[in-house]
Amino acid sequence: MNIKERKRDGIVILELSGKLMGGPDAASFDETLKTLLHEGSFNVIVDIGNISWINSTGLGILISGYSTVRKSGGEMKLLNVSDRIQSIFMVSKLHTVFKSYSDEEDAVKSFA
Amino acid sequence: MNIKERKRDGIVILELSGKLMGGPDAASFDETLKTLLHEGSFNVIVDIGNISWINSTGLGILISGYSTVRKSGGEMKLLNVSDRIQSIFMVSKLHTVFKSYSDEEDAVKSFA
Amino acid sequence: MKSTKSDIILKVPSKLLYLGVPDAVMMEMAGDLPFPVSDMEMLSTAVIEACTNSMEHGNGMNEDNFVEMHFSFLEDLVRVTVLDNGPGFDHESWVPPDDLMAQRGRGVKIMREFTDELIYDFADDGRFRLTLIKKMKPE
Amino acid sequence: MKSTKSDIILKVPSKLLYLGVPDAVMMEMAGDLPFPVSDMEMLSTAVIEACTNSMEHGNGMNEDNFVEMHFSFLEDLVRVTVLDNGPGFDHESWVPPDDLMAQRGRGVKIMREFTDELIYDFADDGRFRLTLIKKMKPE
Ligand SMILES: Nc1ncnc2c1ncn2[C@@H]1O[C@H](COP(=O)(O)OP(=O)(O)O)[C@@H](O)[C@H]1O
Ligand SMILES: Nc1ncnc2c1ncn2[C@@H]1O[C@H](COP(=O)(O)OP(=O)(O)O)[C@@H](O)[C@H]1O
Repeated sequence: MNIKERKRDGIVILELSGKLMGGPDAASFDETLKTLLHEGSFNVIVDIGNISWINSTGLGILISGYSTVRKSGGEMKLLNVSDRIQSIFMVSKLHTVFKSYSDEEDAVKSFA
Repeated sequence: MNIKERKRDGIVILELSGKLMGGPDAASFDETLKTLLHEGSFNVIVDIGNISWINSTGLGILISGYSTVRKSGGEMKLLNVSDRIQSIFMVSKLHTVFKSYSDEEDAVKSFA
Repeated sequence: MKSTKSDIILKVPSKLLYLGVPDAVMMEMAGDLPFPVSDMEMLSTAVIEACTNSMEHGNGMNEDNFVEMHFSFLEDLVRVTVLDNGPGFDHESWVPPDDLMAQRGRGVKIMREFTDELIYDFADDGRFRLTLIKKMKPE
Repeated sequence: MKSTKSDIILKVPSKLLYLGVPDAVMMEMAGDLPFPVSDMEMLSTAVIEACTNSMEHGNGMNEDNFVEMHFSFLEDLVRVTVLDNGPGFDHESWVPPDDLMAQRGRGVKIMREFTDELIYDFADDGRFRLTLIKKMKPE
């Protein structure tokens, strides 16, 4: 998994690519979020449009990140969830936890 | 390999997709061309932009098609040759045989 | 279900890096078989879970221990078996954590939901074997 | 060249349908390894030629005969061996047809051009084995 970081209207967008599957991915995602929170960025959009697949360990990474951001009073939302990943959210009932958007502007505006 | 057929300015464009690797591909490409020639379409553009890879048997199919069209007084040109396929043309010196284009309009105009 | 020889056999070391390989194999075959891509994706997701577990719980992430997979593409179903060198486990008695926010423990649930049949036994050579079967409706 | 265990082992029946599988494996690995994608593509193209030949000339397109491949991803090279059940052949003495428009006979030439080393021998069990090696410059 790779992470690219950019900002739009003050909201941080993390673009993930590759496979989200635990191992070293956990630490790199966690560190990225902690640095952002430390710098005062509490609202984060995670774009997973370029994630080819995710396993249950990868789900754990998203959940842990979500909790970390929440604890700091921020919010983490998802962008571009593929049908394949959406079906995994459904069977794990995580679609009730993660707010997700298919349009970047909508996602950014949702923080307003 | 799949073949879709369409026309632009009187020129037939065959859009190939999948893998070009001999076996049943040979007969289906050959029959498509023979039908076109029979119907009086002598100028053909073969768009291989959606061919993921080609092997040497697949090269043979293109060569055979090229010769068939030539014998009828027509011309067969290629469109959207990927870098991967171009490198195979180079080592087989077939880039000296096949005229290829990266722009559909240029390819169509070249028959004018 | 016809019993046939496996079509494809794949062996990879127990290293997360290789988890993408069975998925690449399944998705490559999905492109040529007359089955719905979403069904192949679900089965592949289940296979990734099985492999992750075989690497982690079965082979203890020891790279010298391979995970072996057999893929059978039949007329109306796809069957994948996953073998590891561990003690095995009874997935039927596994109760996933209740907590929606639990970080682990979802693999077996995903395998159950995304397959039609999930069978565990041991191969003749003693390796633990999980068989995942998904019925396919040709399109 | 370090001698290491193969990383990935793949077995497919002798059927053209399965030619895409080794390519899918190589390209999946290409996405994660620090090697130029074009080098991996060239090697994969050579491997497809080797498999096509093993299916056709080695195994006589008999689907009960498998083509077995071993992939080793080392620090500065990738090595792939391809095994079939046929009589084998000496690729060094093969002279490709001169005719630019010949329909066949380009496989060995493509393998030579797209690899750094091409070795043939027989495995301990008597199977014909072609080894394809391509040096890789980590990016
Ligand atoms: N191949 C296996 N060998 C041994 N134990 C396994 C295997 N697969 C799963 N298990 C056991 O089943 C439990 C549940 O697996 P799973 O639902 O995938 O959750 P997780 O792997 O996150 O713990 C694991 O914690 C492990 O104890
Ligand atoms: N695995 C193999 N086993 C036996 N003979 C082979 C094998 N691979 C190649 N050959 C021989 O080498 C020749 C040249 O192969 P190639 O250059 O790929 O051209 P083609 O397969 O189109 O004839 C083949 O015609 C065949 O006689």
